[in-house]
Amino acid sequence: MGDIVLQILNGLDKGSAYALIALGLTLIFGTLGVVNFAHGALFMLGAFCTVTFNKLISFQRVTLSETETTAWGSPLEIREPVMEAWFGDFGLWLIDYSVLASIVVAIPVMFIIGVVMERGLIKHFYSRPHAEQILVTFGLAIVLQEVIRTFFGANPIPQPAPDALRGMMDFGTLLGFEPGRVPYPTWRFVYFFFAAAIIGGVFAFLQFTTFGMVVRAGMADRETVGLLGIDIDKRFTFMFGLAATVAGLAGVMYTPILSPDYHLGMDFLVLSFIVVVVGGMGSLPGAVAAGFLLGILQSFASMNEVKALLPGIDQIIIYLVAVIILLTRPRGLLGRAGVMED
Amino acid sequence: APTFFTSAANAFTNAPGASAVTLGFNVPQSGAYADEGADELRAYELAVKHLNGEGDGGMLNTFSSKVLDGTGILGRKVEYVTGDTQTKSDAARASARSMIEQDGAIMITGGSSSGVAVAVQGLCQEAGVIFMSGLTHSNDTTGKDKKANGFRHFFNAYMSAAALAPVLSANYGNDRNAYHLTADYTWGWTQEESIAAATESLGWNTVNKVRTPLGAGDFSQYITPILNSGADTLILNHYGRDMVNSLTQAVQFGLRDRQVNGKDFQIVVPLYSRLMAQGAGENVKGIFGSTNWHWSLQDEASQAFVRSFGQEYGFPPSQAAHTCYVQALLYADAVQRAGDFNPCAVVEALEGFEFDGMGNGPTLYRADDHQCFKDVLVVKGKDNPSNQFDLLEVVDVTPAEQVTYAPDHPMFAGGELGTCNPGA
Amino acid sequence: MSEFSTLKAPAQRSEPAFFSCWDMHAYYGESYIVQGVSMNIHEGEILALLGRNGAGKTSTLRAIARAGSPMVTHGEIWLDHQPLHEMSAHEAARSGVALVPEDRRIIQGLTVEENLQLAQIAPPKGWSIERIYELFPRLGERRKQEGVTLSGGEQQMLAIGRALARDIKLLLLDEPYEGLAPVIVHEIERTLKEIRALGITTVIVEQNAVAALKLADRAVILDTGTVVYDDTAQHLLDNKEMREQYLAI
Amino acid sequence: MFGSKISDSMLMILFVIVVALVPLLAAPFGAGYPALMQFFAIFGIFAIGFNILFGLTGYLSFGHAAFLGVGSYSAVWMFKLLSMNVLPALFLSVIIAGLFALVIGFVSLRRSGIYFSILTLAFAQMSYKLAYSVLTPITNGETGLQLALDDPRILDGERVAGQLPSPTFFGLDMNATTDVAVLGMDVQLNVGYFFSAAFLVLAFWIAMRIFRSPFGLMLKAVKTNQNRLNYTGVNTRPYTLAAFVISGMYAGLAGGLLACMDPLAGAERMVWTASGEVVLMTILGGAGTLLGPIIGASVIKFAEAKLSKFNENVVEAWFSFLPEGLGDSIAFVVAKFVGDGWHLTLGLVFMLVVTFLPGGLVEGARRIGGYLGRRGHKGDLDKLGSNVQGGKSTTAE
Amino acid sequence: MGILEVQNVNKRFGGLQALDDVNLNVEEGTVHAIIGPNGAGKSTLLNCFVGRLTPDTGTVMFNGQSLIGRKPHEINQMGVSRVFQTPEIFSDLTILENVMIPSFAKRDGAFKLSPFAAVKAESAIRDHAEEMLGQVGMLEKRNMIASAMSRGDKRRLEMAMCLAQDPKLLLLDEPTAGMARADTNATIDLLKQIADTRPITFVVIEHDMHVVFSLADRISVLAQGHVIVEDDPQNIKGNPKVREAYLGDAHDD
Ligand SMILES: Nc1ncnc2c1ncn2[C@@H]1O[C@H](COP(=O)(O)OP(=O)(O)OP(=O)(O)O)[C@@H](O)[C@H]1O
Ligand SMILES: Nc1ncnc2c1ncn2[C@@H]1O[C@H](COP(=O)(O)OP(=O)(O)OP(=O)(O)O)[C@@H](O)[C@H]1O
Ligand SMILES: CC(C)C[C@H](N)C(=O)O
Ligand SMILES: [Mg+2]
Ligand SMILES: [Mg+2]
Repeated sequence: MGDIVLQILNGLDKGSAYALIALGLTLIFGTLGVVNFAHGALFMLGAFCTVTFNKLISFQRVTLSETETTAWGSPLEIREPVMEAWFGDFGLWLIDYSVLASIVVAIPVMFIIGVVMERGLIKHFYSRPHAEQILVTFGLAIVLQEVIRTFFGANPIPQPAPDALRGMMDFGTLLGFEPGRVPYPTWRFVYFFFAAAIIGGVFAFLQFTTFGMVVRAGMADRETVGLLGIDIDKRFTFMFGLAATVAGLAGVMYTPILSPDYHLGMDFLVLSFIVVVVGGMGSLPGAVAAGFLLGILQSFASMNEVKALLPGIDQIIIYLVAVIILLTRPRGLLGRAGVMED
Repeated sequence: APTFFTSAANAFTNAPGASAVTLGFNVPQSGAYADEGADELRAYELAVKHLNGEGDGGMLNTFSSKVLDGTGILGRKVEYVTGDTQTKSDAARASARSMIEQDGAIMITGGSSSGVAVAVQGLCQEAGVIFMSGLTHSNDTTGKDKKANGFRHFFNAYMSAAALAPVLSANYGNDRNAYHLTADYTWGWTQEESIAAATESLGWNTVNKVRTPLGAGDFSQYITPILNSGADTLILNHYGRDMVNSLTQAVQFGLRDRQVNGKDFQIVVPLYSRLMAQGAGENVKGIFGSTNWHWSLQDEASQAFVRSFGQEYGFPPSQAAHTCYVQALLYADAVQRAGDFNPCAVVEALEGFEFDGMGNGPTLYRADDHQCFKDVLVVKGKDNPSNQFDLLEVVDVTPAEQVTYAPDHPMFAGGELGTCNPGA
Repeated sequence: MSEFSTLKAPAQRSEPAFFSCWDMHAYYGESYIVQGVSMNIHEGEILALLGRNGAGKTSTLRAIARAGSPMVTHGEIWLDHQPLHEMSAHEAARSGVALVPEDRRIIQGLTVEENLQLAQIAPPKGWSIERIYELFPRLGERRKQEGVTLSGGEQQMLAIGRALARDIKLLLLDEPYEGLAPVIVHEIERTLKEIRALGITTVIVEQNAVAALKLADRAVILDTGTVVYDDTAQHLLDNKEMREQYLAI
Repeated sequence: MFGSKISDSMLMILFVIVVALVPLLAAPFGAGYPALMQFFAIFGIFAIGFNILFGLTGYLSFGHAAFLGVGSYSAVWMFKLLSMNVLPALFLSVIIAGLFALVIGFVSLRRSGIYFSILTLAFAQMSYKLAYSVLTPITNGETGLQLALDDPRILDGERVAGQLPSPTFFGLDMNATTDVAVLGMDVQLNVGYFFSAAFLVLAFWIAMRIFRSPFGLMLKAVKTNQNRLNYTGVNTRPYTLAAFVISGMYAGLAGGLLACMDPLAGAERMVWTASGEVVLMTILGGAGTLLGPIIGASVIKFAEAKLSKFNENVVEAWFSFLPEGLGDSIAFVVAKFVGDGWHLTLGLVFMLVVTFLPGGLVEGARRIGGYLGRRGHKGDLDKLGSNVQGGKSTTAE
Repeated sequence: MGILEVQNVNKRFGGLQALDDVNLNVEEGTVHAIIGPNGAGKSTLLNCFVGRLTPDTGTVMFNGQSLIGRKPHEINQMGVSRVFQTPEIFSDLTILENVMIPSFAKRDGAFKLSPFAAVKAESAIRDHAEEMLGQVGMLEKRNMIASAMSRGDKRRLEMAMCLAQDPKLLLLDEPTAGMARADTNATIDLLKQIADTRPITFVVIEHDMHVVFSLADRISVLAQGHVIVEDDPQNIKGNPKVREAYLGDAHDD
């Protein structure tokens, strides 16, 4: 029983990651009609915002030792963290909370990256076939990831969560389990609530502002919206920036869970497309629902009891569910007719 | 026998000209092991320098065989070509073929996965060139998939298990319940099998062996079932990114803070590398594993190598770099000793070759399966690293005889070595 | 006035006009469609733009409204001293151009009321939504219904209402009667008369030439992208030869 | 080539000549070695087949690599069990891939657009994941299925002890290569290449016939308006399924040939990026055109093979003629784009080609041809099947 | 007994009764017009004939066979063709190819795998297609890509496509909407000529009364999903119910 609760928690937290990534992807697809294969790369860039921030604030002053040498004979480097020296406790605190603090940096950076990407490249592809959009954004994704590799290498770079959020929460005691039966990492709760907040915020923004209405209209018919005097391009650019920010923040917050490396984006790419399509192309609630559904199913499929019955099911569950849902619900969970069916 | 060059008058594939000989360095340049690949390439370039008489000579000076004198191989200058394995069997083979067919490489070396090693080894066997594998840890490479033209300097899963078991017993006792998380492919399986066998013979109980998909990213769904499984030890049969992630997450789930059956919960990572330790950060502290070589070793050979590598590149070499460097030297030495580039002559020179001065103590390239037998290091994540490279601490150097097994050991059964193929 | 003096004036143009377009050329990709159209409209005038299928009427209207295609490669378009040819679609719309396109282009996913609200987001705002409902009570009744599920006639009303929701100087109507039942046609005709009474300068493209000419002050006939007739509407109604040649009526 | 009107038979003859001359033409570019030339031919076949589905019907399959993989596995099993002769192996590859395509196509074609793409992707990923792990007894997992000394090979006679046999075509060894010196170049004439090239020519010929047939016309109609086709009395499902199966069989053939040239079948062959690669090849060359996919396939395989091999040493040698500091800094920059940076170049090339040459390389060639010819006989290149849109000057035949 | 018999057909969309107990009987060889206000359900009714929609209840019989539950292509193969309200053509193909496809469909049936036949060699099909294009006056545009045409031309093309199939029953949803008057007249003449020379039955939906009264042998008036009158053209013109619901008071011409 405790195991099931754990697996549900697990699925929720996995699902919130999927949902968050799929949300940004749907935002771009839903508003701009662009199939963005570089979305995973944006997630990865977000994670590297944190890495960079962390590297900057943990900058060390290097002095060469006069007495000691390294194993290969050069003088030993003595490193002294600058933050701590300059800012004392605040410096330490900042380093400890670097993942959370890097959000402040990631928001503008990701937004600008999104805007530049849209203005520089994506806008030329609005009316081009989806296959070409896929190709060009895929090319971009490769370029971005290679650039990151040039600077940061291929090896994962650990980004620990703040000390205070690193431990476990004994969630089970809240439900009346004996202590220690159902513990769950605090950071994953943080991630879950963070994702929920972002998802809620984006929904509210699109649903309750005229901006959202305009963007929905622009997605249905760009030209007509333009003929009504609305500069839809600007709003689309903003939307792209927003989507990039959402993807980036998803990446930032994920770094303590998964040590980021340059390849991170590609690993999430296929998965996030599947989530979006299962949810129904262009549907935000669909993306979120599918994210949670697939997250939870994946958790359950990984249970030893399930795997004993169906060997290898955990490897293919996502794909299998995608196939079943698409065959029973033609446009995914909540998709509209006519979207992306040609 | 198949012939790659029917028209060639030579007795073997890609016989070198009078002035130069070309080696093929097939390393992962993209994908998860790109950093390992880059380090391998650095080592190869260093080896080429030393063979050609440039630089400080590195381990040429400590190597027990003294036939290499810095004039290349058999008087030919050593040149090389490189290629990207992408850590995919297919791509690695295509890349190796291009080096053999287009560039006339007479020996292929490198790689950073057992799948690639086995695949390329097979290709080299068919093409009639020598293959000196890089990183490959699966029992199969010199077990059921062994090939006469292929040689492995790296250790293997069985040897890791044999080296680790005494240390585990000494530190964690003989009454443990182990839970395995295993990368779901051949290497993972052989390591799981080896470790399980070794720990069970200590008296440990294996609670469960769970296979995880390669590249799963988030392993939490595999970790939660451990919490209440009654296991008190987790064996992570993962490597590379998977290991970094699963270890990080296992720690995140509080496994190391748990008490089970009145014991502290422990995690073991049987196969370690410094690059991985770097990726896992804090989480490796105090965790046992094994490794082929480590730069902090104090023997003369290791120090010579670290010195010449460090001076060249500014940081110490990884075990990948070490193995690849050694492989290049061993090949050159074998040719030199045989006085012939013919692969069959090289095979003969390497089979049963005993040497020292390469960092792992006296070593034997066993004739039966072309596996190297040498000391294995048991290491532990260092608690107080003095710098960013100082992550592992050697706790035990397991002597070679303790990790040696019979050539017909069941974990290595199944394949045939075959006969050497010179390609013509 | 002074802006126009710098232009090389086509023959038939003698006085400065409220709206004028000048030797306009436009392409769809490589197909050359609008081949040098010039016309002038005075403030408050209704101009009927006529011609056979494929003559380029829709293309001309879209060129004036600065829609994405066709691409105007040459020519000038002026509305009340503003150079439309230098503007993008949304700027042109803000300068007072409104196009009621031939397939109405009601926005999917938006209700009737949202379709109207959408038109009022960008300045300048025109009629209030309530006033539009007064003009078209049917729209008021269906304000919460999704726009695209309206019947053809209602959609046409919505499209016109959407134009009126903005403060416009030039109304471009592309086949407003098409596909509508005669009763509705009459209704729309009545609306257009009311619009005329408001003094909004209008271009109307219509296959039902008689109906259009009855409404219009002036008429321009297009043939393969060039103007072949430009005179008063009455004159065309009287000119049997022209009518037969270009309009088959 | 692009200036004059080319008839189908002329195109065919030209094609055969070019294909036959590849060993000579590729040699100066360092591409004239068997492995790469075989890739040109084999991936050409793969891309042609993919284009029959994607180029004609517009259905974008993201799982075609699965058929390639299945073809390879079938062929290697044939080598292991039956004989090293390539014919039975290829036969089985094509048949099994066709059956596999029939099943996957039957299910996936119930949806269209991105939903179809994702269905095919899901099937292919399932195949890949299973091949990598659970199905290891059949596929040998990560390592890939290889020949072994103790394989039964019931039809083959005795063999050299301790050596693996290699695939043959009635005694002609696929590996056999003859070196000929032409103009000081080392030209490698390889049996495997010519064998694959023969299949490429056949594949091209069949594709051309399909493009020109009423069946092909129906497929194009499916692409532009499936709805209309239904109300015109045509049942589109059999058409799309036929196209899917045909292109799956092409992929199977390609996979089989890969195994014939190099008897190993790896699971990585089926991963989604491999499916993506054939999409890239097709679009890069020019989707919906006859020659485009082959050109795209060759360009990508060439780049993949060559770029990764330019290590820093090679690059430094290129610029060694320049003054020290300058040469080094240029070499430093260039080195970022080759060797382990070759993916970067690949990504940039995709972006540039797609952005500036939407119709792919064939379209680019057409534009250059049109520019040089200036007469703008657009109809000529339509022979190659390029889709000219909206031009009034377009002529049909 | 008519070639097309519709009995008690009902169709609901959510809360909307789009078709309310519709009965219709179309005599073979006649031109039957359906008129009615926008949103009356005319197109919906046509959709029920071609398999795009399935009526909730009721029967639709064509030549004594039920059309309910059949797929669109099957219905077409039985001899029913349709021109859509918004033109449905193969916009990426040439005009000629657009018309050849229906001819192939007519000759080869719903599916034929002929990967090695050459379109080029099909001179009979091409000649037939060109003849159809000639009839609608589009022959000289035959090598243009269909998407580059104006809307009026698209409509004429679609008509040629349907005619190329030589259907028994041709359903026309506003065939002349958006057509210039000259072309409307030409279309009327064309349809008349076809009606006279071929044993074809027409069902026409049209708002242009000129077209309706020039062509129709019989007229049904649909309003709010219900057939309010079915009669001869002369009687329809004078019918006060029709004038009120549809034609409007000011109707002339
Ligand atoms: N798929 C649908 N879903 C919901 N409502 C629909 C659907 N199709 C048609 N309707 C509604 O059914 C009614 C009848 O539509 P129909 O298209 O048959 O009218 P019509 O008589 O052809 O009108 P028009 O002359 O304007 O073309 C309309 O109110 C329309 O909004
Ligand atoms: N998107 C397009 N691409 C290429 N050519 C086009 C496009 N749209 C229209 N055309 C061509 O431009 C010409 C003029 O078209 P336009 O739609 O302006 O004519 P129109 O006078 O409005 O005709 P209609 O009365 O049929 O609506 C036609 O020959 C048409 O083929
Ligand atoms: C790189 C190696 C040491 C480990 C790797 N996973 C293998 O297959 O062998
Ligand atoms: Mg028009
Ligand atoms: Mg209708």
